[in-house]
Amino acid sequence: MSVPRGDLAELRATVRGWCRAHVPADWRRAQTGVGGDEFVAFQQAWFQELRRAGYAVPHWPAEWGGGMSAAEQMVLYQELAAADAPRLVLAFVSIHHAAATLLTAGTDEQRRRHLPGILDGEIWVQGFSEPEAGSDLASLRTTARRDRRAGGDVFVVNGQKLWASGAAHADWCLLLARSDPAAPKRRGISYLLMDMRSPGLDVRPIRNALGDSHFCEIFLNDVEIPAENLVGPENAGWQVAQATLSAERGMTMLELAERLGNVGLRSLVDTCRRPDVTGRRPIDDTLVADRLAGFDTEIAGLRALCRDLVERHDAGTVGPADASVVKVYYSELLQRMTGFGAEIAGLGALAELAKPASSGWESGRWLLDFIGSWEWTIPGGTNEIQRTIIGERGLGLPREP
Amino acid sequence: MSVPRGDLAELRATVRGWCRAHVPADWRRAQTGVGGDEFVAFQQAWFQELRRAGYAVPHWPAEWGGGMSAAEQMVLYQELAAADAPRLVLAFVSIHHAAATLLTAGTDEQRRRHLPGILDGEIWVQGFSEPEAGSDLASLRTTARRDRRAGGDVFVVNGQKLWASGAAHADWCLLLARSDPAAPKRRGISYLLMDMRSPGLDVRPIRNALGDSHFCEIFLNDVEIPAENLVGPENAGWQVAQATLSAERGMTMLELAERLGNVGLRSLVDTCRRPDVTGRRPIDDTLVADRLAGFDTEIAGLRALCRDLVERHDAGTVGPADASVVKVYYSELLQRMTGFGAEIAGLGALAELAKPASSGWESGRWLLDFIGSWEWTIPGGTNEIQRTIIGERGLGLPREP
Amino acid sequence: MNAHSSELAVATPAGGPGAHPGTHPGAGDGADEELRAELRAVARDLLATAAGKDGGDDAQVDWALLAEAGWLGLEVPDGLDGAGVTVAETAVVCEELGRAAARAPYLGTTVLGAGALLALETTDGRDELLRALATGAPRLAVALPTGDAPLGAAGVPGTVPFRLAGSGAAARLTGRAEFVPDAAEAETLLLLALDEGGEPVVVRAVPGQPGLEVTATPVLDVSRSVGAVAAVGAPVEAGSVWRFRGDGRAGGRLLLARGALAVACDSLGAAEAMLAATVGYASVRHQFGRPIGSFQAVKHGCADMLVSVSVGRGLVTEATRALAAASSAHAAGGAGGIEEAAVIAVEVAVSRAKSYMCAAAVDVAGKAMQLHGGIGYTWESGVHRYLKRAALSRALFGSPAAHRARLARRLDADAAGRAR
Amino acid sequence: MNAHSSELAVATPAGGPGAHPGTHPGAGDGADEELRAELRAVARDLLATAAGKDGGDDAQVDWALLAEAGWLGLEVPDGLDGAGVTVAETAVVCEELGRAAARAPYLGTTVLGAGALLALETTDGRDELLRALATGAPRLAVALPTGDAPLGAAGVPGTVPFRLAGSGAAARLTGRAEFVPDAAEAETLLLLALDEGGEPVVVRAVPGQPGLEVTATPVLDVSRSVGAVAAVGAPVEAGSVWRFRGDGRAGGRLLLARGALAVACDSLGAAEAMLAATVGYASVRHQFGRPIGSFQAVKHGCADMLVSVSVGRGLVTEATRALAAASSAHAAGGAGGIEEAAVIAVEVAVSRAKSYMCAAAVDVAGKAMQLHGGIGYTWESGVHRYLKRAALSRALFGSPAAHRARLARRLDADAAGRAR
Repeated sequence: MSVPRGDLAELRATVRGWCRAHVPADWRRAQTGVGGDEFVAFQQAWFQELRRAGYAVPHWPAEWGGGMSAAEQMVLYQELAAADAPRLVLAFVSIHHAAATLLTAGTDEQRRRHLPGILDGEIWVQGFSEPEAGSDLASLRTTARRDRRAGGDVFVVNGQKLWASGAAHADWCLLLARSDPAAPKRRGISYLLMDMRSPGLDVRPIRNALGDSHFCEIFLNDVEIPAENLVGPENAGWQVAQATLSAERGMTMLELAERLGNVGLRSLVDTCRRPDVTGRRPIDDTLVADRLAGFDTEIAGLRALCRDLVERHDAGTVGPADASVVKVYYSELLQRMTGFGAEIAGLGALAELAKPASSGWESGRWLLDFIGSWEWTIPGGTNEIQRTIIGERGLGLPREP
Repeated sequence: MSVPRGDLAELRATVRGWCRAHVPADWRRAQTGVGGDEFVAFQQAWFQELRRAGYAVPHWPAEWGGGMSAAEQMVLYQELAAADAPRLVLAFVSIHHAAATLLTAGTDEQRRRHLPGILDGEIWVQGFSEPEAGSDLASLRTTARRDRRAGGDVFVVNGQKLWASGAAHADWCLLLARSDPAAPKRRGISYLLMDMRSPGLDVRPIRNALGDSHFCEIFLNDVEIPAENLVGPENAGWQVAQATLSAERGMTMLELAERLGNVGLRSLVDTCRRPDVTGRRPIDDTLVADRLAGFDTEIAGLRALCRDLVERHDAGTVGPADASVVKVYYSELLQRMTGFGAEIAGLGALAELAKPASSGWESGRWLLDFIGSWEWTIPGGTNEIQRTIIGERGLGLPREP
Repeated sequence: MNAHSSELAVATPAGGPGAHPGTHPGAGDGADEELRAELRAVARDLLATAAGKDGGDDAQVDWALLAEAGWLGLEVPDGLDGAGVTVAETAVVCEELGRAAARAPYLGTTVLGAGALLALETTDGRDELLRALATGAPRLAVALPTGDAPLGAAGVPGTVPFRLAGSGAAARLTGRAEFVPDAAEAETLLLLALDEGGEPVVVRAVPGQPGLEVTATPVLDVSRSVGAVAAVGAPVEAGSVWRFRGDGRAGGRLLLARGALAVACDSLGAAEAMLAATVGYASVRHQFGRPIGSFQAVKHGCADMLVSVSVGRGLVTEATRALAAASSAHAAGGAGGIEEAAVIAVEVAVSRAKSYMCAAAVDVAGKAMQLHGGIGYTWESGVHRYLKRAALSRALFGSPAAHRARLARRLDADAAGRAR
Repeated sequence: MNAHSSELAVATPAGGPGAHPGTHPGAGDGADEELRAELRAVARDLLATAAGKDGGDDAQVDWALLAEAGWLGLEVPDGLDGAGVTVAETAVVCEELGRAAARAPYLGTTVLGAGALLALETTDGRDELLRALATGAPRLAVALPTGDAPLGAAGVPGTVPFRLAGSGAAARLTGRAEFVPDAAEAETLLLLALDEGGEPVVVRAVPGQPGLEVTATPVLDVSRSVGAVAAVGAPVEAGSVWRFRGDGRAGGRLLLARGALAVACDSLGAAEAMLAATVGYASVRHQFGRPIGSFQAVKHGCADMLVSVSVGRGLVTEATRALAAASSAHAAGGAGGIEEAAVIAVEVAVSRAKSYMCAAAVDVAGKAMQLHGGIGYTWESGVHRYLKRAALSRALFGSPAAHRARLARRLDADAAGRAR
């Protein structure tokens, strides 16, 4: 953290002022229950708004439109959260995973081709998981057969991807596919950039527990991907994916923690300060007050964990299980908090049928938020897997035989 | 349950009257902080008191001094618990495991030799666990070499036993030892009755977390046990132990549940009704009231589970994991309840240095009780092992590969 | 199959309530248990078929089917064309509806509708309605307070949702009840009201009558139907104000206990379904080259689910017994009603069952979602239906915290009694 | 080794408090962090040796050793022969004492004793005592309210344990404090009292003086010493009534916060020790032919311990920073004292750290006992010492529930402020 504190205070004031001027008034109400097109339009507009301010991709190198230090990014995300700005949902994979992949392992040509596109609003999707390869991602079966004869050098891809969030709106896909079926499972995978307009592609939305369909299946039937779209060496895709998955350096977790600690806790406290039919405020019940104070405390702990994670990334001292600790803690805190909100809101929570699009995981529609919290405890390696990672890589406990 | 309900009501009244007349007044205070000898004397006297009433071994066959049906035993234990009678601690292994072993797998001669002795106050100890064989009991290493040459037919035993509760006061030991080192580990163990006055025996108390020393190590150095003291076939000791371990048919768990639901819950409620320094009663705090009601509910659930377990035993429909379900639930409920008591009692709980001997696991000295609760979550197969049993035998989930 | 199941379900048991005075109805009686086992088997079968039939999201069970199966008039006396059995049998149906996460207006019509009518003094109108009920016409809903309020220290009367002003032809009804089960589909409404003397009574009403408005309340749990019933000076038809047998307060309290117990049974069935689904999935789903159920994290999670379902089942069984005993006593007691101690015993047992089981079911469904992994989060897997259903059941007829608060007041009072 | 460690520990840091105005002391400053890392390493080393030396149950650390190491006067200013560092360094020692479950009168003498003296107006007596303290004579104890009472809505003054009547030579002291850390061994007592004007002051007293009684209170945690201090009209020596700098209430509140933070640090160290011991044991103990740490039940248990220790560490660090900042401000502010907002910030951070870490340490020690199996339940393993120590720390200076109640009042007030 080399930025002088005075400059940070100035940045904080600037961002705060910008938020006052630019965060759309009443966007939560306006975005509640909107359809997919309206959601995409709102997200794209907000992305360009942030981009104009220099706040869309602060973590990118300066030459590509970013250039904020970790300390500055922390201030930015704290202020966006404090102002309850809409979240960047649709661009998430584009500005984080796709960008990190391109910046870390891509060629100059690939970077020049795609990074400006992302800034202009190109949407990316992650094509990693498969029906039989969830937590055990390395067992993926989608094949990429290299074919140099067919009028060019291409990978011909066949298979099926699952849990591709936002695939219905995506322009490009980060694809992992098995290019050497004979190699050990982590040694035969290649990392490809796939144009979502390619022939042979079929995207089918999957309805989730909330009734939304942001997750999709992608069916791949002899889809041809030019060999120039290979990232990293052939058959080294697993290593590329590992290296870039954590490239957001803790900042997205920090943003989520700030969201939880701002609008999340505030809404929960507000829910508990609202008198019930008998005129009593739940917060005056020590049982409720105790839980609220517990959440306040846990959020403070989460924020400290996240700041620490960002600082360790920055200092190069990040441990192999640090991100897992944060993920387990955040996701289960989110689940406890939203679950408690649903309990306090009682029957009323059942009658809230839609939550605002572009909001965080704690929209204040507590039962919907509660159900949505499994979207944090399951994907990206279930919390059971994360605990194994913490035990083995974080604490050095012996692996299963 | 074939006993007509009218007779049960009569039994209940009889036991209740007997308790009023015979449960020593103020025994808790008198037994607090007593030494080993006084504890043994009190236990022996109470055992004979119960024996005279026909309440010491109600579960034994009538010919040996018992003869109560399961329904009658339930009534007996409910009333003993309601009257806060002292518990039979010292005789536990004698009247349950030893008797069950003798009755199920012993010879007539062995039964005639030992059952009357138990009624007269002979104390038994269980010699199963070893330093390297805790949860993985079948890996025990104590050897029993059969020797027919030495002036008789004997087993010569060498090794070390651990967690032998009450060994310092014991007359006899239920011993598991490896008689065939070449056989698979569950097929080479024999079950022996060992006289604790045998030469070559060394008993050393182990101080536990509470500072008590009821657990002992037993060192065995060429101890000779006559072959007539073998129970069941040679090398079938594991099977004998398995068959007799659950022979108490759920009744001891039922007794413990009744204790928890009577004196346990009452003391906890009393602790919470006592005004603190500011004059407030903890129970008037909804946070405390909610926990108390939760314990009341859980105890009701535990009692139902225990009655059900006894009835299933009686009906012959007991499932392979039913006892594990009860053990996990009881032990963790005990831990939660005593832990809560320790929290409510606050600093005062630290200053209670001794609890009454012969009391249950919920003496109202909450911090001592809390620490003692690990004596339920660890021994007899840790709760981790119990959950595996529940998953595999109770639910049919696949074993670890 | 329907004819067959109907036959089984309405077969009068060897020993109905009252046949063994002094015993716990529902407990340990061989004939009763056999009957319930048969009823359960038939119900499970029928609901699995019915709920699977239309493939829709709400698993609506055909209304005629419920009537044919004989489930609507289970507790209606023989003399009024019912099966004359106890709430223990009703509890079995509730549990099976929960297991199937089925949509059926059973809670409104039978659990609460028949339950309310059976607690009333005999009148021609009431008997006529009971007789009709067994054959499935009309559908009923009972407007009770469905939230935490009636569990408060103030007790029931202060929270009765409707008030009667005037009497006879001049009687007018005012009040409002929310989240009333099956209100929107009901053809006849039974409204819990206080008469001018402050005594709880039941008022019969019809949706659409002047001054009365019934509105469906869409909820996330699409397998349930709830609605709001509002009356603003609604004229009451002659002969539509019915009194409880004995003390109206006791009658009202037992009726609320029925509602709470019914959702506890529903949650028990739902939790068992989720446990079974999770065990099934964990046994076949492979990751890292082995079934996921062979990993301790999954296996022990399932073990915990079994433990809490077992505890919950014990509590639900006890509460069912207590309510069956009290209901028999209420029925047998005639105008004399029922003793306060019996009502308290029911409330204690029901509060335990409701608070434990309805909270546990949410936890179990949540754990089921977790252990199903990504599949569990899909709409198609149906796990979400159980989670939402369990969430509604948890809130309906008193939150766990409200029930525990009532239990704690009882613990304090009991201790005070001991100390005296 | 002692000379060496002493040298390291008392080395004045490049940037003491006040050197970087506006920064968080204890945060991110390289020189400070290096100092603390050295202090920690030395302390860990020294305590491991000291606690292991006598092999007794109470792991008593030699008093002279603490003085030689320079830990007693850490926060005493340079000018009074101390090291002039901040509470962040004291926190390191507290954490390491907890890690070793060591018995040492550090809480009474240094954390509270020096802490109290540093918050007072400068007088000769106070300065003399501070100067003596750094060399280890005399031992101090501070009689504060150690339970939940001062966290109540009424705030500190109502719960100050002693009252002064009269003034000057006629001053008499009355009151009682329980569970006062290190009271029985103290040679000088500092008693928190209200003077006749209702202002909190500190009264110096000596055990055995007329009207004053100090009694040791034996506790299950034999690694701690606590006692009761009672005064009944005890005459107060001339020059022994000392005033806080600025507002006495604020001074008293910060002193209580110091106590709470110190036990939170202790619990953090204890929890880390238990985690390390469990990981170590699980890696070598074999059952079923494999190290038990390879089973998910054990592995995931350890993972949960790490998560809560990590969260607790974050909260303890924040609280230490807040207290260090406030203490610097208090020291710098002279007679002006300290702003209410700063005191509140300290209380919020300390309540979070105390409630979370002290509860977590009991859980972690309990889990350690469980995962050690039978061995963990033996006296010899020492796990019980940590469990008992954690239990005392949890109750001392406010239970988790009392701290959370204070936090909740703050959340409510903040929300009311937002709404305005």
